[in-house]
Amino acid sequence: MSDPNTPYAIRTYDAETLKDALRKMFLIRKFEEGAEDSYTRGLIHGTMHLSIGQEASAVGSCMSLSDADKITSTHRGHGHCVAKGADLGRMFAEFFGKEDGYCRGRGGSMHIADVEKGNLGANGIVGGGLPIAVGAALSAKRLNTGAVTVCFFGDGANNEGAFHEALNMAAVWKLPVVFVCENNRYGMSTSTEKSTAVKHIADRASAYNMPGTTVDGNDFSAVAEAVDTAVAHARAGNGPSLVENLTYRWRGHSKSDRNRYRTKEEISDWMARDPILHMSALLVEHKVMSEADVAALETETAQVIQDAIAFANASPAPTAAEATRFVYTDGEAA
Amino acid sequence: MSDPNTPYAIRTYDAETLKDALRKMFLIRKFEEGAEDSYTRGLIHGTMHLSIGQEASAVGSCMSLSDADKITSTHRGHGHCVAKGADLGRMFAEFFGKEDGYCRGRGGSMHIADVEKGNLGANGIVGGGLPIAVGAALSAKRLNTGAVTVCFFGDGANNEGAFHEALNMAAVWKLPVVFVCENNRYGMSTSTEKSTAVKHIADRASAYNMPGTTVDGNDFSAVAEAVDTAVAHARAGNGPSLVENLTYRWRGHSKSDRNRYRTKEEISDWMARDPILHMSALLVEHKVMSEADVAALETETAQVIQDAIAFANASPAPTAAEATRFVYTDGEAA
Amino acid sequence: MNMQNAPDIRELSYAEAIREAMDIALGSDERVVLMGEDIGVYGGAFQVTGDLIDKYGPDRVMDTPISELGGAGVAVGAAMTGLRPIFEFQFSDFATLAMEQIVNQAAKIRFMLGGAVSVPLVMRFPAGSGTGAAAQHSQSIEAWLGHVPGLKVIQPSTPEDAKGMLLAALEDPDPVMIFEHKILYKMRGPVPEGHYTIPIGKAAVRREGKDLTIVATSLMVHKALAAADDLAQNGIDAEVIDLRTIRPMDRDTVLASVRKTGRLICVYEGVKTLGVGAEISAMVAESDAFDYLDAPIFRLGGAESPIPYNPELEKAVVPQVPDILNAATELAQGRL
Amino acid sequence: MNMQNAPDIRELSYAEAIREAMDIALGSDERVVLMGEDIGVYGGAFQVTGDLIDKYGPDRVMDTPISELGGAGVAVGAAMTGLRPIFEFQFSDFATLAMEQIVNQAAKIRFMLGGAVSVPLVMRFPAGSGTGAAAQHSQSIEAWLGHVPGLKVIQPSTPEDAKGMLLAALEDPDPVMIFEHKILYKMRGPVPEGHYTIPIGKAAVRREGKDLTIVATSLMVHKALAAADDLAQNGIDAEVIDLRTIRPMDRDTVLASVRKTGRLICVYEGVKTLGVGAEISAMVAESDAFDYLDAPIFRLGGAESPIPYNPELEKAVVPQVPDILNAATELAQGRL
Ligand SMILES: Cc1ncc(C[n+]2csc(CCOP(=O)(O)OP(=O)(O)O)c2C)c(N)n1
Ligand SMILES: Cc1ncc(C[n+]2csc(CCOP(=O)(O)OP(=O)(O)O)c2C)c(N)n1
Ligand SMILES: [Mg+2]
Ligand SMILES: [Mg+2]
Repeated sequence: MSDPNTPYAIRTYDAETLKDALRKMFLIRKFEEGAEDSYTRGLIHGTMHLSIGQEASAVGSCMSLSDADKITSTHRGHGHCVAKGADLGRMFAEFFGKEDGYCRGRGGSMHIADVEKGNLGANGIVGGGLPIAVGAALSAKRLNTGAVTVCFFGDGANNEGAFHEALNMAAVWKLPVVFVCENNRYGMSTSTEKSTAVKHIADRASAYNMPGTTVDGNDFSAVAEAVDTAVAHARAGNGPSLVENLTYRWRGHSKSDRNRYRTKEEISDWMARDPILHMSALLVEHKVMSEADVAALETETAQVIQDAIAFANASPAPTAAEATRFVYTDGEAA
Repeated sequence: MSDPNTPYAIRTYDAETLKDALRKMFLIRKFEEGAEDSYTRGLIHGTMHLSIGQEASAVGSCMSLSDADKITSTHRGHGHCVAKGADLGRMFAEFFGKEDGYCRGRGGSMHIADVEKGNLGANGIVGGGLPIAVGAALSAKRLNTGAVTVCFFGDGANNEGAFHEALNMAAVWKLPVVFVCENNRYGMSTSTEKSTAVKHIADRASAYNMPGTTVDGNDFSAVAEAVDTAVAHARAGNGPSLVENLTYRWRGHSKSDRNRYRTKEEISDWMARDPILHMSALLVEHKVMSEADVAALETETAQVIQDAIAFANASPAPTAAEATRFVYTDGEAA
Repeated sequence: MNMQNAPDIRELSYAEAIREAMDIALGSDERVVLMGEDIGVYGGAFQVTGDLIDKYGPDRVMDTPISELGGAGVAVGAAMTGLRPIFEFQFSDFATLAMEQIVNQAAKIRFMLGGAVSVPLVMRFPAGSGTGAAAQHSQSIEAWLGHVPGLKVIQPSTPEDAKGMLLAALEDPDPVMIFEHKILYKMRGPVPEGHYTIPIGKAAVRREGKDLTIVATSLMVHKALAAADDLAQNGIDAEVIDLRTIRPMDRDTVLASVRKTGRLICVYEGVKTLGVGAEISAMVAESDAFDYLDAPIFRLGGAESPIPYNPELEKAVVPQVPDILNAATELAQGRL
Repeated sequence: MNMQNAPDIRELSYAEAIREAMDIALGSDERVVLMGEDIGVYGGAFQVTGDLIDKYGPDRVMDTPISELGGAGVAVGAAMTGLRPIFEFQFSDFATLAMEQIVNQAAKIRFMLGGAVSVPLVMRFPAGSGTGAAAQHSQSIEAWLGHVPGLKVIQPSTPEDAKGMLLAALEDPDPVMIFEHKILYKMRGPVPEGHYTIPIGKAAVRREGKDLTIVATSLMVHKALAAADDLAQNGIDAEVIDLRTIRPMDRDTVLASVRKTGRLICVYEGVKTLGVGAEISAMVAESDAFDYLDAPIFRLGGAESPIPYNPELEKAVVPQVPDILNAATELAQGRL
């Protein structure tokens, strides 16, 4: 396993860990397919942002995090949530607006959080999580918890002032935070070429005197290597890094997308680079799993999703009488 | 004059232009000394930010601008205003809160503007002028006026989100704007080392794919060369640039500054690098002026200031009955 | 929809009416530019700009990066120097990022400069709840901007007004903020052809009545009208006023109605406390119309809560037709 | 200053009282950190943090870059994960840059997450006019934040309250926004030693009276008390209530007073329209106290204008003692 040509992931993780990573990638894919299906069947109120095609980025970025480590996530956050260890039933329940949801039905898809596992939450505000992540890293440093925060954000978010302010402060204060840009080429309909003065978001790392790396975000191993390195750097007290995962969302921005800003060919080219197939092939090639194991895993995860949906369906809805609960902590039963 | 060792300013401008530049530098210095004196004598209400020591940056940056070109200025903006051709009497009148002031006494030192000469105004919000400058450049491009906008801002402002958003948009849209950072080492009490993750603000230009240059901001010729180059670049349709003028403010941030964040030695070192003495020496060395000419200019400008103060003192104060005038244009007499 | 106009006028949706106004403006004034996120080929998050980019190109219909503060500031600077930008926030919630430029710059520059320059800027804010988009995509912040001198703030409630008030906003030399309720975008109604304006600062009496006055804003106008129909069946004759402009508020129309009816309900979606209804109420309570009041002034505003995701909860936190009906009935019968 | 406490208590300035509260907090709770621009060796723009950095060092008294949005967001994230930040905006005007984090994040996170996390965050906003700093350094925006569920918003008017309410804010599990009038910073008054709290959400009756009620906020409390002294000489006995908390507003205290006096004036510095007084007025007008009102509810708020630079104009746009005196006299004599 010490052959330097062996991919990082194979060199670094044991078989169980690798299988679990693939399992999470399947779960993300199937969660979102399930969500999409529920949406189409009119079970979902509101909007939905799917990350199908980006699973390697979410899972690869969380490999060296424990539950004590934090992440901040985005509107396109289902993958991050699963990668950080969330329960699929509670995720669906939130999506369905139910009491067993992670936010007791108050937040919905755009606000799913899993505080116990260290997921501080998706965010409806593009860039909103960036300074929050820096704050979590500040707590870790001041309270000496040793925790690292991974801050997910999109290519579109990199043009928000919050990006600049957050990265600068993290660098000046040498905080344990890793900024993970999921560059899927578009902020809604606007391509990075049209919105961003540099080619790669990681090119901006130099403006904050921090390491910046751009990797193939559909290659689990490449993502894991880059983010693990950045996490270790942060954990050692060396401050923040910026990692850019080049990836692609297969679906529209949200359900109302007419896809007028990109071509069918572009979409199918990227679909040919499916991160799950890539990861499966890697594990099969390196004999971590057989093809049959992969197929079994796919079947198993499909069942997890069915159970999760059933759980969510059975969960009670909050009652209108409690509509204004949770605004303040005072007088709130624990 | 074509000897490449001859400083840029001497090679480039005729004697009248150079004398006028030195004259403006004297006027800025003396305007601010007069302002300080008025303040000390209790004639001024409010606060005051002096740019004494930074005169070369203001004047050098406006050399290739006409009245059709725009600037946006800052809370430390007296120098920019004079450099862009303002009338000293109207400036003092504004400082004194009088009807003949540039803002009819409504704005004060922090909001002096001179729209006819293309000064869109000082700004009380650090970084507030950055996107406004980009907007002015957008107008120039869309309306084909050929005008360039010079946007002044401080080292402290470079950590505002507005900086990032403004520079990115200017670059993406290739707008005719020059961002001039007056790096006087501190934002109020906070040094660039403590606030900014890069050594030089111009190091951030690469994050916007635009040219970035750092020059000795107390050397009129160096400033003029860098900004003239950037203005020509913009005028030719090649988009924005970032120029950083390294300079120093001799006075405290404002009148309430205890100067606890810097040493006396640092201040005196920088006072030894007086941009006005430097410019005077340059012009004397290159026989543009004699020492006697310089002395005469100093005397003449002192008189201008006296007259300006007298004008401002004689100007009527606005009446309380008109306190809410100018909020809306409607029904307002022109 | 309760319209004054002749029935033979063609119908448009609210979104189409706004688009038509922008089309007229772009076509007749070269200084007009549209700016916003994904307003180009995407057509805007709510398809308000639609295909205008195909007609006017990307220099007139500009997609901005996701940079609300900077984008708003660019619009301010452009407005100061000769352009007439119409800036779209994708959701009004994101305007929280741009308050500095809206409030410290756009609203104050003319005043701070003693009248030396104006800022003829139009900003559009898709607002309100009802779409299941939860707390960060459903707020009503018109009360904030209504508190800011230097701005004008409007909330058209019909397609006809949406078009006519946008065209009026473009003729206004000062910054005009337009709050458009997302649920209204698909609502259809008659819209006159061509260029016309509907004045900023004038409320509209949408239904005359003598027993009580309901002053409502935006989407709530329609709920109030529905409630008024029901009330009529119970013998209660409600006057329904569409406030239309938050700043400057049309004092005369509201006071005249209260003097007539003696009873007032304010219905608005924003949070009740310090929302638009607080001002309507206070404006009446400090006026001579106070003497005509036969009952306390009732406010029906949004709950003291962010907007929840779950659809039932989401409905529960903003006024609904039965809430208006109940309040009006109680008030008319002197039980409040 | 009109204080309830025994006269032998030592006097502090309002700024010193706040500093003492922060000193106690820093000394007794390691989770407390101060964040803000130039709050370290500079001591803060208004010298409120003063020399605390010498005692606690730069890790506890943190100078932030000039990054209001990011700084506020860092404070939010830190509060969610174990710290207890006290964040100072250098002027409340600059909070316009941070509304996103304050309103979309700090205020809503607990609700959006169904109670899974709280955001125990204190923010301090030096506010108000009177310093000659013009329109971008003199605003009063407490009404904005008072409109936001999830926040608590206070405006202490005395050194004693400034200390006690800040310490109460630190014990509060939810975000508390403190508006401090800059002109009050130098005002001195008795301040108890050690740790004590003054509850958020309770108004204080600063002067009892029977003829009319003046509800005032912040600096205006002192102007109202001065006016009340003059009124007393004219035989008019005014009750003066210091509202102290904007959100949640102390309904009971205000209504009880109005039931007693039958007349109400609201005095506040923020822009009159949609300012704090609008809510006070509307709260009374919709309550049972309405029946006790003998006269319209008078509001004396800031002019519909940004704050001008010229000192005479600056005074003219906010309520002054003679304005209160005139309004109260007219109201008491039934001439309004
Ligand atoms: C402050 C803000 N501006 C705009 C939006 C609307 N919006 C939601 S997602 C999105 C695109 C974000 O692009 P990116 O950061 O690249 O993430 P992606 O959707 O590609 O995952 C936009 C414009 C928002 N939610 N928040
Ligand atoms: C948004 C904002 N934040 C803070 C301030 C307070 N302030 C005024 S000037 C200043 C320092 C600015 O530093 P810099 O940009 O370097 O300009 P300099 O004063 O050095 O010329 C600060 C913090 C402000 N006016 N606006
Ligand atoms: Mg993207
Ligand atoms: Mg500086």
